[in-house]
Amino acid sequence: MSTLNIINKSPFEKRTLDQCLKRIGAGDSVLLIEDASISAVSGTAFTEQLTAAAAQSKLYVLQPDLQARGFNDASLLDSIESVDYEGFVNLVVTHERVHSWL
Amino acid sequence: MSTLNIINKSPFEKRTLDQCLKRIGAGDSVLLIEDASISAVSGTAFTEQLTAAAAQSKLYVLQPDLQARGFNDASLLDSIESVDYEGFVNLVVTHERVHSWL
Amino acid sequence: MEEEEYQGGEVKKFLYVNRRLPHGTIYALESLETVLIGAAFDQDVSMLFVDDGVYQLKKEQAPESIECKNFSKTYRALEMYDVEKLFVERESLEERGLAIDDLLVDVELIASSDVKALVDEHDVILSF
Amino acid sequence: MEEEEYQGGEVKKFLYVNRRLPHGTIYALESLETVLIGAAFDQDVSMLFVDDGVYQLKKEQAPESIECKNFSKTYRALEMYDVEKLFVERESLEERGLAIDDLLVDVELIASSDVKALVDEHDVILSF
Amino acid sequence: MKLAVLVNEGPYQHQASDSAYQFVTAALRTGHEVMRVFFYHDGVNNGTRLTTPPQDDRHIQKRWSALAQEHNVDLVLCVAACQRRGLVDEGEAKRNSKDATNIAPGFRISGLGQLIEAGVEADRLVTFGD
Amino acid sequence: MKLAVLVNEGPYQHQASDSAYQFVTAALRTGHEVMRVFFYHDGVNNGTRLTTPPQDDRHIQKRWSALAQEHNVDLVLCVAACQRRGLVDEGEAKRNSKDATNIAPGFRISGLGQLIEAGVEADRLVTFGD
Repeated sequence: MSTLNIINKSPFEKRTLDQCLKRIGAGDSVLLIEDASISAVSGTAFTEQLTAAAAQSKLYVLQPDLQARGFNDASLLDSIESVDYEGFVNLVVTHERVHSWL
Repeated sequence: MSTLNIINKSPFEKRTLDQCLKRIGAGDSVLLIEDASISAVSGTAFTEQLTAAAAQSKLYVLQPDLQARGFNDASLLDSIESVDYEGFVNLVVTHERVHSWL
Repeated sequence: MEEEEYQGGEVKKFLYVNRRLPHGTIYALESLETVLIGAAFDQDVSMLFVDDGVYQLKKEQAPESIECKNFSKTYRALEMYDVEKLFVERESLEERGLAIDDLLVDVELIASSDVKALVDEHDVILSF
Repeated sequence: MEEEEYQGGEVKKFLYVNRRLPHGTIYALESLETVLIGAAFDQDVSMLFVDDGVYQLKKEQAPESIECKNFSKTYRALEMYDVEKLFVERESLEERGLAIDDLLVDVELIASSDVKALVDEHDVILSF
Repeated sequence: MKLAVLVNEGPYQHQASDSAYQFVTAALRTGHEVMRVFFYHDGVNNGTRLTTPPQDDRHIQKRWSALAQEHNVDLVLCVAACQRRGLVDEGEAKRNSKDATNIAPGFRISGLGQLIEAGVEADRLVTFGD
Repeated sequence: MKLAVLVNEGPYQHQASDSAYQFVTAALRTGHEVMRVFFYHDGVNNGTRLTTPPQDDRHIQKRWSALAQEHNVDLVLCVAACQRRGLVDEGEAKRNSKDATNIAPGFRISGLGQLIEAGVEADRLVTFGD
């Protein structure tokens, strides 16, 4: 796999999600952590954009961050895979490089 | 005058400008400081939105912040008034309350 | 805290505007600490939850998963401190796919177009 | 700084991604300090300016107006440190009403659609 | 008019402390009273005397300390925020068994009540943050 | 695999330091090496021993110090960032004439070169920030 892109801010607050998605491509993955985790919940204003993005890149969400904010795996978009911290480490290891979009 | 609203983040980075503008009205003013100062420059993707907002509220920009970032009063939208720190103090004093949109 | 007393007698109307998610930053938690002190000082305290601030009131928060404090139950205790005016913006909930049943406490729903009137009623606006 | 030496011999390709305005936060300044050290360590260093990062290269910055350091001239000195690969995204300039003539230094313009290929060429991505 | 200021971010990382300082000096210049600057959240980090910024840069802490001395501006660090971030005066060192202090001259550590009081007593409260 | 981590924000204010800590412990649990955690920008504030967080909350600094001791993780604070924010060890106190130190056990202050070295020597560098 190519690049693991990490996003940590809510798309309602910052434009990071847009800015990342438009600059990545085949083989790239996106991991949603911290405040960005809520964008993985279905039924928000960003559901359509994330569903479209999932057709191109693999999307992951950090489950402990989601749980902290009151959501569980049942609330997730089908196209997003939930990982724990060990899964996070595994994503880092299996991609060639990590790009944190700060 | 009613409320002095202060915005300090770039509209390209955060959605604060949108979030503020849709919730204020007659008698309210907006002061653009720090990284928000660049939204007062004409010819950006936010020019139209700010021009429309200026029809409803009085818009100000903190000149020293604009100058720090390489712009001068000649780059400003016509509908935005430039103030220095003493002008900032005067805006605080002449409005009933201050709302910093953090 | 014994030093936390105010004898001034004057009462102002404070509006706490909460616009951020809990846990990603400390603002929600430290804002709540301010609200409690403000109430203890017998000030007139209202809270407004807009934008990502509505997530602060989401049920079933479990920040034990990230070894952080679960302060969400404090919102339930606000009533005991006479902080009874919690306003939530309807549009902020809707954009996030949330409904009033998802929230921990009873709140008053207001429209985006009512926010200005609420702000105008207050003397001091604190937004963290 | 005498401790700043690296004898490892290995060379990696570092890409510094600059996405924020200067002066509002320290990231632009402290990122530049890292770039200079990276170059001193004989690493292969490129810089990419996208989104608000393009403002870092704006001519005529005068942060003396806010009593801050004018570090923008350091971008001009990068060449002396063999940091010669400065990439700027065309779309980021356009959205902000900026043109290449507004920039302090010579840069290579790239399209938004070329960013991925640039990232893919590098081993380490640092974005502050 | 009587003004109060709230600073929510530490020195150098964000412009908040710079903006607050420029605002306060402009207010004093134009004849207003600044009854208090309250430092909350990371803002308490403005009150450490242990910084050594580059010589060609502004010294944010010293600038605040000078303001306290010359214009009698009350600089208050929130005690709860100080405990989370490691800002310590003599009293806090004793209370929490710390072996050092780092508070700078002109600053004092007190409760959040000082912020509420500032909100009540000042005609306007202006917040600077991230 | 050999990993390195960069932390750009201080404790409590942002989740960055928490996320980094959870990531590092998960990496160690799954058999990876964490050769260094580099603290830059406000991240250096993680390295003060003067914090007293509420008793029912996590103690971020102590958690890092324990990790250094138990797993030999190298915790490095950037010297230039420390000088701007007031993080001081014995050497810095002497060099800059400071009357106190505040660095916590297990942390050391060094140059930005340590970050570049981590980028070169680690197989992956992961950044946590604001």
